[in-house]
Amino acid sequence: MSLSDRIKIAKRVAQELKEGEIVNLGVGIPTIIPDYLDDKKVYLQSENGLLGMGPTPSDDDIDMDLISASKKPVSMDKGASLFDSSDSFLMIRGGHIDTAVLGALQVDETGEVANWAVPGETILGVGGAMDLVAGARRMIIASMHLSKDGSPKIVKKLSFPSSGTRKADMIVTEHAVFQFLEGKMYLIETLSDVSIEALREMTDAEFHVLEKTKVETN
Amino acid sequence: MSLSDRIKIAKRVAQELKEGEIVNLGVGIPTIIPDYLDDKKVYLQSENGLLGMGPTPSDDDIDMDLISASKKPVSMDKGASLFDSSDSFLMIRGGHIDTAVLGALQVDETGEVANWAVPGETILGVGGAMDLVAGARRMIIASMHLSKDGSPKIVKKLSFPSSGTRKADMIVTEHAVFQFLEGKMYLIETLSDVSIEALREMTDAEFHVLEKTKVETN
Amino acid sequence: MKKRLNPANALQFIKSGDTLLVGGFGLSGTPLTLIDELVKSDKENLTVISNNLGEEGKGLGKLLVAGKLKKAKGSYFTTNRDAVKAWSKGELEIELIPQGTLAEAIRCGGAGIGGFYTKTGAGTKLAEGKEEKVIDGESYIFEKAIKGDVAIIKALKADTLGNLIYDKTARNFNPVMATAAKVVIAEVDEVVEAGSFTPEEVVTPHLYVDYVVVNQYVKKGGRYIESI
Amino acid sequence: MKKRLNPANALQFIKSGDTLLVGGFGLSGTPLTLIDELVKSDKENLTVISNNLGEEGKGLGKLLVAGKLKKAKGSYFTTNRDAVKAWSKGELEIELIPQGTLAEAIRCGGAGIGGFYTKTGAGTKLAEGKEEKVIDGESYIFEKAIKGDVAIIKALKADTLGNLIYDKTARNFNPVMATAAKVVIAEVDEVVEAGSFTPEEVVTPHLYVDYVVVNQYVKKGGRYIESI
Repeated sequence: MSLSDRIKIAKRVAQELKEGEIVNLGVGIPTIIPDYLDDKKVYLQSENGLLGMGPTPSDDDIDMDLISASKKPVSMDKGASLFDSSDSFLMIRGGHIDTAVLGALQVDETGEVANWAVPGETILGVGGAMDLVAGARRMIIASMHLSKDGSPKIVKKLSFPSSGTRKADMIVTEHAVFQFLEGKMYLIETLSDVSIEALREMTDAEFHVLEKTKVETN
Repeated sequence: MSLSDRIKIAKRVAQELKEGEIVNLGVGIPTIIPDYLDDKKVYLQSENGLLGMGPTPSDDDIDMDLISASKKPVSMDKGASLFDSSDSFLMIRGGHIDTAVLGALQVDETGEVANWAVPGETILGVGGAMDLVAGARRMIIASMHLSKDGSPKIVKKLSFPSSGTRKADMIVTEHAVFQFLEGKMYLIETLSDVSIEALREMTDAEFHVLEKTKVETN
Repeated sequence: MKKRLNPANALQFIKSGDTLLVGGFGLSGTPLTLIDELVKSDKENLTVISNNLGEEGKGLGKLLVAGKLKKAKGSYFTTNRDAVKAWSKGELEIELIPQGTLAEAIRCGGAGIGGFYTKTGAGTKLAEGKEEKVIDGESYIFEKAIKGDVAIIKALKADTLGNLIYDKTARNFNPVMATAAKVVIAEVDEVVEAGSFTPEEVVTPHLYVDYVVVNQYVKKGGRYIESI
Repeated sequence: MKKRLNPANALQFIKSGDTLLVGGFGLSGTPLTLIDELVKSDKENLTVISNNLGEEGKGLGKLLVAGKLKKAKGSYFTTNRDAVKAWSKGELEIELIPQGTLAEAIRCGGAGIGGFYTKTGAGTKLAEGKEEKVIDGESYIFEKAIKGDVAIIKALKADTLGNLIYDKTARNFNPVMATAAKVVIAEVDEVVEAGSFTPEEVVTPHLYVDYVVVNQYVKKGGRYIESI
């Protein structure tokens, strides 16, 4: 997956975040979103026990006891707060995070997400993924459109283990933005010169196109 | 109930407390126990959110935002800590209080305690009584031997509503100290010149007298 | 900056018939100013979830005598004789719940936990009608999580983001209540700049707090008294 | 004064076959010195409950390669390849539990709560075989409280009573683990006089802590390194 695609996705998700929101960013593409927020201030929650996570510190200020959930050194914003893991997941599961931006292995056409386990492979990690899926007020999936082997990630029905019955609200890929509403998937806009036909081909899931859908090139 | 009886009970309970113990004191007689600890240091937990409760402050230092569970002004010992109600009852219910000293309306011969409600009267308060009964590692009942109307408080079977299935470990009255062991009640010592026969008369519950029982006068 | 409101404006978030979580242990840590506004308002049929109902004519006791309450859910109402009287006359419903169960149920309400099994109260009158479960040989009773429409809480200070710190034992139920209502209004003695609290000092992180109101009482001789 | 032990002596409270709660998120907030002692010891067949198993050859990863572990229960083991290998060879049992469920179950273990209903994981593979309950129209799954025989945790400082404060995000699972084991041993960088912490600063009140051990590592460049 190319850096420019990752940046494109991160920038588009950044647009969705509102000033002052409480946001939890998953691993992968979501972690670079803060670079594209411009002047918009959002408050980053890190599930290992920090609200108000700031940027990577300079080498001299690195403290491996001030880290993100990806175990990378971070800093603290003004007004940040520290808490333990049970209080952190009280926030997450209790619906106090405005938006979680997560990666996904698969998303089905109702918005159900699979983001923790690959069938047939060793499953030895779940982390906070399921808690975020269950609890965040809004869930945005930031993901490449196709998996590494070229197969569709956005599918009719999950073949990978589900992360929970709670559905995603939106998915942003390098090609398109889809919204989920009452179990249906809608194309909101395209982000590349892909045609709707080509998009349908690389998207196993069935999606609806609205009149107001912004198609970049067709 | 006379002050000297109350003091006698408080002094005897104070002997039971060990250096360094974590103690929660209920309303009534238990509240005067700290006056009779001499040099023994125990740490008082107050269920409204304080560990390390100290003595009543001077009038100038009264702060009604630093109070006991009986809503009386208190002070803080060196090394005290403050916490919210959920953390306070985590301590209590979770078995982290070494000894709770509570008053009682009735105690039955197995050690089951009734200390929150009188049948036929309006029952509009329970407070933290049931949590302390359920959770403290050791429960000592500090109570007058008879109720105000002269009827026995230590009964065969509770006629008042129970505070929980967890049994008391000991009861101290102005006349005697009883211990509960495997559902049975044992007289440990007498604290007045009452004879064992007289004690049996004012104690509805059946109790066992051991050879080593210390009888003050007989 | 967290929306700062004057006390009267804060009432727009409360409707008649709402369930309110109200912080405090007795009068300590009680949002006295917000309660005064409620007394003056036209809100009625309120259900209040709070450890006590203040004292006679003070704190939530005022709201009771003003006839605003339909129901009180808490752990200890005996010391407010007005509450006992109102209940006897059938003017006030009361639901009694052990203090620790109350705190835990509110915490669960804020934590995405539907309910829990507690040892407290198992085998007592307060367990009647409640599901019982034996876990590892011990008896527990099921308690459902508690949530409110609006929480009105009292803190010592807020920063401009809405982070809160509390005054000694005035903390009590306030931090858990801040997590468990759709709208959370914090009454504070003072608002300070963001960054005034260290990250370790913050007790209630700002994400829980929707609005901040400044207390109209002043503290003298260790008590809050009405400012004139 | 809370009993202060040298690290080797602390091991007398741990038996082969015990279930240990071990603080830390990755390596941060991990009791490295106590783990080193365990590696040197004759304890075996240990069950470790911890978010991760450290890193390869570091923290709990050391204990794994030393062959001391029978089972690991936590939320994320994928990044330690030794754990994946040991599991594949059938040398290590693994029980996976979502991170928030792990934290909450340990808190319940310390709180006299037998179990709870969480929304996390409902309808997933991790809910298989677990009791489901619909509460107010939402699906929840039952999770039992978790307790340990011994908790080994890491704090920044202890006072002589045993009160603990933590370093930034090194706090993580340590405060809940301090509540949920029969014996709690805290490894700290420094022991200070009682009264050095304000009552507001204390994160883990001393009643949870049985023994205090001083960390043998030194912090340089933001990392703990072995002191020579």
